[in-house]
Amino acid sequence: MQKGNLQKRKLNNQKLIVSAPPHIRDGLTVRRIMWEVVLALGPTTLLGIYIFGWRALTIILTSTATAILTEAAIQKFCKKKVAVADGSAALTGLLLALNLPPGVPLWLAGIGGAMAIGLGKQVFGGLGNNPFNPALVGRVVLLISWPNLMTTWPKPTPGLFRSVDVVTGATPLGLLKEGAAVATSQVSLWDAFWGNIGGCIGEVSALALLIGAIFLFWRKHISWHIPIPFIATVVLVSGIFWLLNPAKYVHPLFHLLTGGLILGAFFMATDMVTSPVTRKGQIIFAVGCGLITVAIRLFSKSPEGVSFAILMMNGATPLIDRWTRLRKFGEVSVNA
Amino acid sequence: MLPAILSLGGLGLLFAFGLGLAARKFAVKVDPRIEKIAEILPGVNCGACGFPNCQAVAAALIEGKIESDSCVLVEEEALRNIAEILGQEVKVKEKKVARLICQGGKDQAKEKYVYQGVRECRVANLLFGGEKACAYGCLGLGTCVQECPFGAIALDENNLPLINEDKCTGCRKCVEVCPKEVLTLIPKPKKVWIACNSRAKGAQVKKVCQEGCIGCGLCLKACKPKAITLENNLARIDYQKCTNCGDCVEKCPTKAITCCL
Amino acid sequence: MTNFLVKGLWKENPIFRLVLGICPTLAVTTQAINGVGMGLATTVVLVCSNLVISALRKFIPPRVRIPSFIVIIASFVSIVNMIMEGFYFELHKELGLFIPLIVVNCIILGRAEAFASRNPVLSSLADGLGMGIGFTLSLIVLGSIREILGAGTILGVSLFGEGYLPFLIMILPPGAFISLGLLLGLMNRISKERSN
Amino acid sequence: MREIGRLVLVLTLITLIAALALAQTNKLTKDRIENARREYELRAVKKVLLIEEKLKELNGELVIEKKQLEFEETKVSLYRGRMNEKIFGAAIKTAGKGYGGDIEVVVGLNRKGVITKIEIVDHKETPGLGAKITRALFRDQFKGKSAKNKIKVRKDGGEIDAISGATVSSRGVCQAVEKALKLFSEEKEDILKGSSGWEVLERFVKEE
Amino acid sequence: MGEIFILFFSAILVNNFVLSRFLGICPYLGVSRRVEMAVGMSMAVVFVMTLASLVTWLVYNFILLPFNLLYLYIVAFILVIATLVQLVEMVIQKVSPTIYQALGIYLPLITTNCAVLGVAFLNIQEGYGLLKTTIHGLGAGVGFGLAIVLFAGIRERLELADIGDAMKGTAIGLVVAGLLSLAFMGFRGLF
Amino acid sequence: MKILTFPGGVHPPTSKEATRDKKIEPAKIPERVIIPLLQHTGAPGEALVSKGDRVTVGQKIGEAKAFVSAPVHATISGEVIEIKPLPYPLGLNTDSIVIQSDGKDEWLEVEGTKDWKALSPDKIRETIREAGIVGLGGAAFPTHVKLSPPEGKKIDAYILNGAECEPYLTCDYRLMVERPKEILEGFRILMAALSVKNGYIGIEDNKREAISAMGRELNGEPDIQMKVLKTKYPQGGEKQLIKAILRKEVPSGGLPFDVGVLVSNVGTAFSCWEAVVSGKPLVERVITVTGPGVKEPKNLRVRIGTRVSDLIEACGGFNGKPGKIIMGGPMMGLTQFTDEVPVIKGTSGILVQTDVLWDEEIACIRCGKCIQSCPLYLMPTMISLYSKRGRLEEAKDYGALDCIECGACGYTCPARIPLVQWIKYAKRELAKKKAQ
Repeated sequence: MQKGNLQKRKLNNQKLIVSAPPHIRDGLTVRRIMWEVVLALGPTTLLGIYIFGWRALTIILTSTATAILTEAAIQKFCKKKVAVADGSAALTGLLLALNLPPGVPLWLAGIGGAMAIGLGKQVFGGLGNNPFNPALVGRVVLLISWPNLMTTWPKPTPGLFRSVDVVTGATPLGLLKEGAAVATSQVSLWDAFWGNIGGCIGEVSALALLIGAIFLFWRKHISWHIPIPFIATVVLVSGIFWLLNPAKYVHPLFHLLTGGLILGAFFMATDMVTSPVTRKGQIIFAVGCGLITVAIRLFSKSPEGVSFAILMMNGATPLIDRWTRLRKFGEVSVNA
Repeated sequence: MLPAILSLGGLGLLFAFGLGLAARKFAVKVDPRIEKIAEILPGVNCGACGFPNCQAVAAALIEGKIESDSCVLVEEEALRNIAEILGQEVKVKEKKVARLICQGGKDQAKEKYVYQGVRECRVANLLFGGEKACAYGCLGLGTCVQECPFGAIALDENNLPLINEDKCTGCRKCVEVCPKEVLTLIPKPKKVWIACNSRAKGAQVKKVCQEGCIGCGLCLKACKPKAITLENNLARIDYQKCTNCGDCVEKCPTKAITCCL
Repeated sequence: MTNFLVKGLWKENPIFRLVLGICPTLAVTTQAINGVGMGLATTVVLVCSNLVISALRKFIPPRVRIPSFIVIIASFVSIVNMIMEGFYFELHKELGLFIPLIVVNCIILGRAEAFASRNPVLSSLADGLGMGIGFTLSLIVLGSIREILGAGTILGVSLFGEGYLPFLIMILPPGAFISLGLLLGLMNRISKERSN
Repeated sequence: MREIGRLVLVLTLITLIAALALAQTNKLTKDRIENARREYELRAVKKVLLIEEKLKELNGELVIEKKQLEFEETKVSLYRGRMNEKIFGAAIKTAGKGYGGDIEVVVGLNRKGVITKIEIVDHKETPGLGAKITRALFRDQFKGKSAKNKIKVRKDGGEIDAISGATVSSRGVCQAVEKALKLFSEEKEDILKGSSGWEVLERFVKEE
Repeated sequence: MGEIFILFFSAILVNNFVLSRFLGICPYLGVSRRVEMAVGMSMAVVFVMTLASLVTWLVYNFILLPFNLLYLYIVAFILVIATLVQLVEMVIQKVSPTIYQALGIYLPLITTNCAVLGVAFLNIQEGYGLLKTTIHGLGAGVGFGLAIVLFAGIRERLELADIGDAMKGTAIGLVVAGLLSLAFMGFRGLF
Repeated sequence: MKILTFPGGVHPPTSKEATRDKKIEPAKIPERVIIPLLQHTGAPGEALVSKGDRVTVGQKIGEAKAFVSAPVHATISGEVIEIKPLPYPLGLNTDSIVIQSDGKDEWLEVEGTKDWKALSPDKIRETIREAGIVGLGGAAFPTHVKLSPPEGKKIDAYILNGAECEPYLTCDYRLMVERPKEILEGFRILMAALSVKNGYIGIEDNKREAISAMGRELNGEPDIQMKVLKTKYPQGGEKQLIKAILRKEVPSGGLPFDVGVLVSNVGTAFSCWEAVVSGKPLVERVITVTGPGVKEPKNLRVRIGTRVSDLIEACGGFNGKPGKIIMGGPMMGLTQFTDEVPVIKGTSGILVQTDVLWDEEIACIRCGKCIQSCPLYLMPTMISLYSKRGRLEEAKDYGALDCIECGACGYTCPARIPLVQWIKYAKRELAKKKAQ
């Protein structure tokens, strides 16, 4: 190439690759993270299908399929690369389905999936750009549009091929609105832990969720900075109220094990895209989620607040990120 | 009726008085000409002139900090109007458009390596001057396309920027961002230009690109108005002299002179 | 003259192109009929104030331009407000706060500032009318979309029968923002495709 | 200074003209507006007092009267219908707490304190959900109920079927109705016999 | 006391002026490109809204009502607010140039902010007393501030996102406002 | 012993097995060397010879003109055949002197001083400068400049950097195992140049043999302390080393001497020993030639200016089809577009990769891994985003200029965003702006 090539080139004109460092990469990819989170949701998904029957399965499939199809369709329409294989759409669809009551009509699950991806994600330019958790956007849109369907809870009837029992039961948190005594008399905490209670497909068993969460901790896809302060805040604040007036307010464990707290804290609030990036920010975010959840659960007329709390804090994430920017190495003088 | 008139009138009076007071206390002299000129200016706030918005340009114009033709978007007539407001003589400016002075697309130019990384010319240029074997050629990653505020540039199939003459306003944005300086402003009526930027010697150019200027000098002889000179192994056209005849285009052995007559 | 009249419909449509007067747009478009009412009320104020301001434009010193405009506009709004309350009490109640708030609708002050104060009476009239109609039409479009999806009716007439479970969010605040946002995006796309 | 003088002058002039125009418009529309407002207020009252039916059989004079009083720390409007000096029913405007705020209800009662009809005048409930309290199907449940009945939703051990998914709104209506019944029993004397503080809102006269 | 507390927080969260009452959308969309701007604007709005609530209440109850001039309320209120804003601007400029630098530029924008006029009208419509009026004005202002600062934060982030050309700018802004409003729906029924 | 470290960082596979047990062997004297006049951080030198001149090994052929510069020496004996711009590892072209070997390997007569303790600090500095010694760790900062801190900066600690945290590279390790005595003496010379009393040696805990070899040689003498470091990348970064050993943070935008510390690489110390004790200028250094693309990976003592192709040949040639030739380690090394480039003073290794997969970049999902891995507590994702959007002031505000380009963020990013490339771009543009 240069005139001064006096010696025969040993490369035989083969072109080398030039790129910026680093030239080795960690094996972890976004796609891997997404599918592993899907995997972590496996236990609770399977349990949900076992408890609520084939209907739950069809809901999960509908929601996931529409989420993926919507993503592909929009990417095609915007002439972008269709990238549904990264698993993010599937994850959103699955998370949404786990947040639906097991008796909802399939069209509802479908609209939810489409809303979650369309409104929650693709409108902002797709993966990584959305300020709000897409699955929660989907869920809250459904909750506000069809509150009746979204708050009808069939009783759990374990057995894979049973149809959903038409008898509607109340969720423990719904009972809470009838008074602490009613709630605690009807629901045992053990049932809540194992999953023998009414609720959304994916939130009935604390145990199944925790198994998935442990997997995520082990794979380092989540750290304690969001789920633990979130749950701790809920337990602490509801505990204070319980101590003040046990007749009116229920035991904090009740808050912990029922409703979407565990699902929300480990799988929704930890969504990387919509939560703060710094550790300090994550703790602030989590505490905020906890406080809003308790406020809604204890004082509002609606039974559940986890979804709204996380959405609210998603909205505050850019500000938290801004105000918890890290101190650069050596930014403070060493003598200080 | 009376209380209505009294109270509202009173309010009006109070307001007017307050305002009058404010006006006297905090008189900010705004030159009325600023507004007039700003109205004539295109108002796209493109920033090509280096000012944040057209209002600022108007102010600068009045203060005489810049010439009236510094905004590239103003039409001739509007220019006259501005000059009138300023009480200056009309300066008719020559309209220029951006031209690409390289033909080393992926079919013509050789590469020296396989590039993996950010598809951005300025970034790629940091790695040994980019993928192209020719150190002077267009990198074809489309930074100018991204930066053009008027959507006048697109990459063609050959990975070279294609400039839409009608949309181009000659704002210089692309010229400034191009790390290889293969974009340059040429008077719009002039349709002939040397489409090569290589200052390397002829043999060297031949090695890396099929359509580069090898500095052979044939065009110099062909050019009747003697508008072409050779500098640093590269032909150069003096547009004061060029007559758009196109003789040089025919003579060039490597087709390094482009003509869009 | 027709040019002034027509530009408000698309090229300078106050809502979709200029994005002015969003507050009432979002607030009242739960039903198409509200859009009609609000749109007409605004049009009347817009036309009248454009007319008066244009007529007085040489008489008002620049320093008190804005306050004078505000007084003129506020007077017309008050008049419209009183007439509506007297003659269309139900609609007035439905539109509520937003009739008096026409005063601060950016469209009106904006047109007064940008057009009426610099143009002769007739053009200003046409401009006001065009803008007003453009505003009204946009309100009707948005109102229809929200009413059809959110309530299953149009102008109060049921469309899909009893079995339809309406997409409630559309007539709630979030739906207002989202549907206008998406509509704006659509308009941007259309106008871009047109220009190409 | 002269410039300021002119500013003041122009602005004052404009406000003066504006004031004149407004005063004039006000003069023209004042009565209509007042009428419209009263009409609006009375519409629900007329409905629950079943005025239309009464008018069919009217012979003589029918008067609707109004009185305002404080009850449980809130302002409450009382209305009553009087035909030929005999009180035939009362309407009570009260409010209950709903999901989005106060729900204003007008409760119509006959002389015995039995509900004839209720109307929802104002509410901020969720459209399509809590807003269903305005539907006749729900309101008609209250017909014929009196202080003897338990005006509560079934969940709370009462007799009213709540609108599904909108228990809070349904409760709000019950609360307002209960309040009205309580007020009626407390103020029964005044409503049926009293005369002080009652203001005549509308009068129908029909002579054979 | 409890009532005042509820009034205040409900004006911020439940009946948020921007997200649920649709008041003040123009400055909300306009002055939210940078968080600093949004903070400055919201401080100015809180101040003016509280003051405007107070003053319009006084005008209403001591001028318009006694003289039977209710039909003038629209003109009177807007004039009062406009004057007030001018005065505030002058006072601030005189008292503290630093505050003026931070807030001053937003003050002219407030004259035509329908949230300010809206809060004045609402106070009258709801028949609040003086204390409630002031608290309501304050709460409404804080609510506006909360909404605009959150919004500005998100917008700054979106500036770095790959949003399609058609949705860029106001369109996506409205969608974000919609989703924020969606989140705020969670507070419905809180008080 | 306590194992020290710094916050942040990553754990890439060390991949040192191929060469860690291979003794340093001298490479064949090449037929030709290409000696770029610019081999260090700072100003380029000026040629002292012209075409046709005969030179001997160790003869100064390029002179440093500026203060922050270092002379270069002939590394083989023979004839200067060309002086012209040629490709070099750091950029497209730079003025280089090409020497054709005469096969004799004649050395310039030099004299060293065994009794260096008698030398004045100034004399030591001068000797080091004349020998053309620069930091051999990679950045190639002229050592004599480092030894001349500005007035008023008191240096009270000197750290010998034996961390060698870059994967694949083993040249420092081998040197420590084979020549501990010389290294320590070289280090003491460096300390003497500034009369520093406290010396530290930092070595990562996976280099047992080096720790024991150096420890043996130290023999408990109090002036130098051995510090064992956690095996973590970039443990060998100057600032990270200081943080790990002394718990001090070099101020943002500052240099180690701002906290009274200096850091030098073990290779540098060895070269100083050579320069002062045997009077030998910097004409050769130890280089690890390794990677899956090389048949027999080796640690070679190489003449500066030897072309990469010669070294590959010395290692048995390419193993399969080469993909990337990297000068340095895989984390910070620079890829080359030709194997005709010479090794320079700062070249610590040549890594040849074969199958290079290029993962398509996708959007940042804000996982924060880059932030947690950044040893300078920066937010690489934000810097790169701002850089991408051309918002350089914000990139600077987020600490673009603090970045040491260690590549930890790029290594860990699951979205495969070329973070380092964007940050480098921002730094370059900011520097350009500042220069204007």
